[in-house]
Amino acid sequence: MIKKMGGIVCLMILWAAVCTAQVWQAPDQEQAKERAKEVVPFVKEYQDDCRISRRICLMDAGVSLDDVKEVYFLLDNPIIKQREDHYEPVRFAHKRHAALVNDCSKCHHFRPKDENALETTRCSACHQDSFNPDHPERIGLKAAFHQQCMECHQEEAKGPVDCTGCHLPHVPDHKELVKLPDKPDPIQVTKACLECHDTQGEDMLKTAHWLWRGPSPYTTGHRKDILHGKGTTALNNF
Amino acid sequence: MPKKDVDLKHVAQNVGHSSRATCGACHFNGGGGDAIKHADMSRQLLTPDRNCDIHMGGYDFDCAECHKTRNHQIAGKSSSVPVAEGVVSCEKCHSDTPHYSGGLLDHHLNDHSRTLACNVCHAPVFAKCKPTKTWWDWSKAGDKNREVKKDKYGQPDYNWKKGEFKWEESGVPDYTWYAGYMDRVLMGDKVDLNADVINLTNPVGSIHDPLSKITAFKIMKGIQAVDADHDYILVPHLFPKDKDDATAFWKHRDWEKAFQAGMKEVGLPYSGAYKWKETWMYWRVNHEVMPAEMALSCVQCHESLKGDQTCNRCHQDNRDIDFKAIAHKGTDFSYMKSMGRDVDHLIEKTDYINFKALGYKGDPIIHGGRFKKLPMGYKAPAD
Amino acid sequence: MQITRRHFFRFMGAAGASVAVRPASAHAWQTKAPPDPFGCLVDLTRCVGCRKCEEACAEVNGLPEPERVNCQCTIFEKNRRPDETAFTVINRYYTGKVDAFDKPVPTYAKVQCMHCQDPVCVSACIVGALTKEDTGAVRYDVTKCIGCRYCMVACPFEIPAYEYFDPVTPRVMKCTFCQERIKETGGLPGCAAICPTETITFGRRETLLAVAKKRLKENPGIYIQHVYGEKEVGGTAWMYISSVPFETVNLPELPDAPAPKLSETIQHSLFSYLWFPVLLFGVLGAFMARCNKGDHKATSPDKGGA
Amino acid sequence: MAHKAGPMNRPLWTPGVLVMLVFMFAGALAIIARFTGGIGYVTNLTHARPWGIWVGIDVATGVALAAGGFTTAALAHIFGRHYYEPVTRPALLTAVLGYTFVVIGLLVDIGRSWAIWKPMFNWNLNSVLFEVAMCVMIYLTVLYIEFLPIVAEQFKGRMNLPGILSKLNSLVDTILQIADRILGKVMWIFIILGVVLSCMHQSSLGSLMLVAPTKLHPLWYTPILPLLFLTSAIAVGYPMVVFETTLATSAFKLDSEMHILAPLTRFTIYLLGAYMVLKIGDMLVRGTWVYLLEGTTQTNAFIVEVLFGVMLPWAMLLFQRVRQSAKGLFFAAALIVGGVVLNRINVFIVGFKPPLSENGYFPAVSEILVTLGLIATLMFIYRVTVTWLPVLQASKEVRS
Repeated sequence: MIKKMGGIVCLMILWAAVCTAQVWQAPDQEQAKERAKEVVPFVKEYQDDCRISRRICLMDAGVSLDDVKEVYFLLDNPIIKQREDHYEPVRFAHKRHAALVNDCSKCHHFRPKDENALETTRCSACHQDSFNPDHPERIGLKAAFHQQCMECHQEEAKGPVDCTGCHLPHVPDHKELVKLPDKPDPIQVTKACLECHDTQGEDMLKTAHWLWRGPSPYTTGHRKDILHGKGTTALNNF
Repeated sequence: MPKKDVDLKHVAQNVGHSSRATCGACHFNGGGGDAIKHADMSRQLLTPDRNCDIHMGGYDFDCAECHKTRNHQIAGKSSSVPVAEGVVSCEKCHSDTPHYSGGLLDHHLNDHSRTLACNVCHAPVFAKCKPTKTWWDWSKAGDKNREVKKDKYGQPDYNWKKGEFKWEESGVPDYTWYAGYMDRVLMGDKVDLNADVINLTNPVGSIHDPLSKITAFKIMKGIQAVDADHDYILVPHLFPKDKDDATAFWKHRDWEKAFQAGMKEVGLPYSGAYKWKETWMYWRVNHEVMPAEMALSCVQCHESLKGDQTCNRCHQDNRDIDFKAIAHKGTDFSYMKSMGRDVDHLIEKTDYINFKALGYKGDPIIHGGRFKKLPMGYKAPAD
Repeated sequence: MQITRRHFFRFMGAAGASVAVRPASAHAWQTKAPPDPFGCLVDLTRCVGCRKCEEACAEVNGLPEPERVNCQCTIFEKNRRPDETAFTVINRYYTGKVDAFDKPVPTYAKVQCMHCQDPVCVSACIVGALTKEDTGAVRYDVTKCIGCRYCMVACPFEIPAYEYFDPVTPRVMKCTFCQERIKETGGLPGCAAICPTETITFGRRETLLAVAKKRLKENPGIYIQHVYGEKEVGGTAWMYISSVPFETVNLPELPDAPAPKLSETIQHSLFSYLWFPVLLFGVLGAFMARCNKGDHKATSPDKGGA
Repeated sequence: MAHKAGPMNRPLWTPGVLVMLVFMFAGALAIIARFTGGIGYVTNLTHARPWGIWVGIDVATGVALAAGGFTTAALAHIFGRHYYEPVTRPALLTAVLGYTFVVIGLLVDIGRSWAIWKPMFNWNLNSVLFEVAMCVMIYLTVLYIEFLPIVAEQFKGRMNLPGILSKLNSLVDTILQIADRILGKVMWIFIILGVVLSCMHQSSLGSLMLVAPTKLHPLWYTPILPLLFLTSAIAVGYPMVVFETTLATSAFKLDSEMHILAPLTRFTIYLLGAYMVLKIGDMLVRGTWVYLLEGTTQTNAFIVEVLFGVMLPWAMLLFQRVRQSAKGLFFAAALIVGGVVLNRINVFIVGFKPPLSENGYFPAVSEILVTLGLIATLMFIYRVTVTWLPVLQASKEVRS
């Protein structure tokens, strides 16, 4: 009886744990996710004015940081995902970029021709599907992001220019990829992993997490040493 | 080797990116349990409250998003151990001028960024989500009969295996100058037996060094054994290796044997005489960054701004600006208290940072900063 | 080679044309390019060398994953060519350009089958295993191939590769233009779909040509004023624009005449309706009759053959 | 007609033949390796250099050197110079064997040997290679038909198959009889057809390389390349007859056939001269002589080819003294044969320089062994054939 009770209690705790795990949400992230789903109407015609004119226009209009309402974006537009979806969304700190660049026209380079439209509009209003035969010179949203971000990061020598600097690749489903017998021993599993990830295996063997020691560049008197760490010389009082 | 009942096939078929859970499986449990070692990391971070940690709780960051890896080497330098494979800094993302609210304070705050580590203001208390150990007296260990008491957080004050503890929640960090480097006592290093306290890790920095910043630390204090003749820290053998282990402290409760075996294991001679000494370790407070609106306010450090005269000592602005409100804007400890945190003692506190201890003559608003003496027209009070 | 070959290319073209007009029985050579093919425009100024196209290509075509696909560290040190395991590769070239800090600026160039408008491989293939499709793709049909490798000899871009280590059923391996994918509406080649910077623009060749010319016109200081592949060997479905001379990124200088023109002209001039062999047969027969007159057993069996 | 061809009936297993066997064995091993490990396993071929000596020598050179067959046939049978008939049979045998080995060489070289029949059903009329293949296929058939009377002559009425096959003796014999009779009536068709087909594919072999203007060195790449191939093939026909007849007669210690060979080479002066004029004229007209002194392997190979393979032997043949001397004639003929061999190698291998993926090519040992093995087999079969079939001019007594 007691056993049974114990079992039920355990189950309840487990259930509760699962529930709370599902209930927990990061509020800012959820909000950004919702916003990322929006697809805005396509702007067919844009005003092709010089960037300098654009900038002066924005400055004259008094657009400032206070007008930046959207602090944070998750670049996860369905337009991009409908073709290929290999990467996890990019976090984009909009307001921080606005503050650092201090020139909205750097990104908001054109404006819609419609006079009633906002001075600045979303990237995805003009840049949507790539290779649109009706607008052959208009680059798609994915390319627009990459060209804009990477070009500027390179120019300013700031911010990541490599793929994983901004987003992680989706991990492919390993259900089919992993070929293992039932109840494999650890050696078999390691072998299976190394079949594809051999360089990663080599890399792993050189890391501090594997060796429990490594370089100690921030320890006075030992800055060139490579042997310190928990596995060798580190001391503690707990 | 993994536990027998782990279905490795299932594991292999479900590999993916690391998460807070995977990293936390080890790092949240440092020191032998949840939240014990690190001041700012606990299992609370698996599903953190937004106010507890804005990055993880607000934006759902995973560890590896800041601790970028290259060839499986994970960036980040630990305060406790020497090894580092790259550095993570707030500035990398937030830049050297991270304040851009557009408000009147931005300029002053960005100025502060040159002297203060971000977490001084943005994580003003450590262990805000869960109490952490701050005192650990090994010399008391071994008494299986001692009655274990619970403190106000419900944490035990004693464990016969480990000794006597103290716990702290929402603790005020210690502040010291730090330039990114640590002095460390490593295995076999001589220590001063006559000193009151031996610092196993000690931040390097100076008020005169422009690259040093005031940085928040939790100090892990404790008492541990030192070889009385060789003057180095002793390493005891604690975990019994197997059933026949004849020396492990957690089996035989004999320090003498435990030291002999432990030092043999690490290959250093043991004189046979040991001494209990107080040792400190500095642990930098890096995580549990609070939302911007909960940062310390000006007045919490600068007592000079507490009265009616605040910014208008210098700024004769005739616009309708409430300087006082600006100076007081910041963490509301009473709000934190209402959320169940033990921050009673911090409400109304205005000497959050002990300027004198840091080498200032006093509040820099009155006495001038470390490199700039503001001609405020006030005569500094005699020391 | 000190002497430019362009001069000789022109000569060839003229010679080919003159051969073409001479025999009355032969038709003038005509292009067999499809009317409105697809194409791709590669803008080398946009390529960042991420090699995603290589990865996507391998995935779409079931090829082995490219070497070190997430690490561009050493792969660019050797100049690679497409081979039987990779239909496209990216190479890095330092063409002497430097940035504001005097650091050499790399140019990345993608290599793949150019899908010529009048592909010489298609003309050369003995069994017609290679065909120019309406989509613009040059398609390879392994069921016809005999493995003679004449297509490889012929290709001016040195693209077709061969499974040299397959003893019995080797295939010619080259970019497929993702023919199966682009046939469908909205379908894209794997590389174009994944390219993060739209270095590769996919579309109708005519449209792309207009786009390319517009880009050249609008950015005269950036681009070399030439669309590579517009006219080379009679035009290619894949075209390039660049800020560095095309020779420096291993895109060869080629004559404008379609590569199959000369050999096909000669072939068809001499062999259409087999007029020439038949004529030759007749002439020789006449000779034989005349020369062996009176020698009534000219070809008596005991002479054996020729 | 005083001459009569007959079997040699000499001992087969001479030391020379044993050497051939060694090469045949080594070649066989290399071919086995090719069909187990793939072409890449035994050759140095690359994606940029898809054709090596198997095409350059086994096929292109093989076809060129077999030209003796159609040139002598044209001379003796079409143009009625029956005086030269004694050399037609060895030339025919060389052609039969040469083309047979061209096909065998192709079977080794093409990746999907089992699919070699496919061109018969998948026609690409634009393809030069298709035309060559069709011509070679038909011509090989024609050659076998032309050769059949020789077989018939030897075995007609004398069929003596061993063991159980002896029951077929009469049947085979009847077939041979009928074939011989019918063939006698229509042989003229095949003789002319042979010449026409030869002209077609000898020239088309040159057209093969016209598809690669950027890869073949300008010294060789010319729109008249097919014409050059045809004229050189015609020019090398008689020297090849001289070459092999001299070899055969000296090997079998037969009478030298100088009385036929010497006048035969008078034609060569015109034929080779025509080729020389075309070749040098082409160089001058296109202005490619500017490359001559570049000093690269390719230009040097061209100079050697023209100087020693064309101009020198042509000049030698102008002298009657050379034409009358067995040694001089053989030397000049060998130079011409060598010149044409070098020309084919130059066009297909040396002069072929893919500009993008520049990598040198030198055949692998196993690749060479296959070629040598095939040549040795060819010579061995020639030897076997002339031993038992009436190909060569029989001994003195018969002739007198």
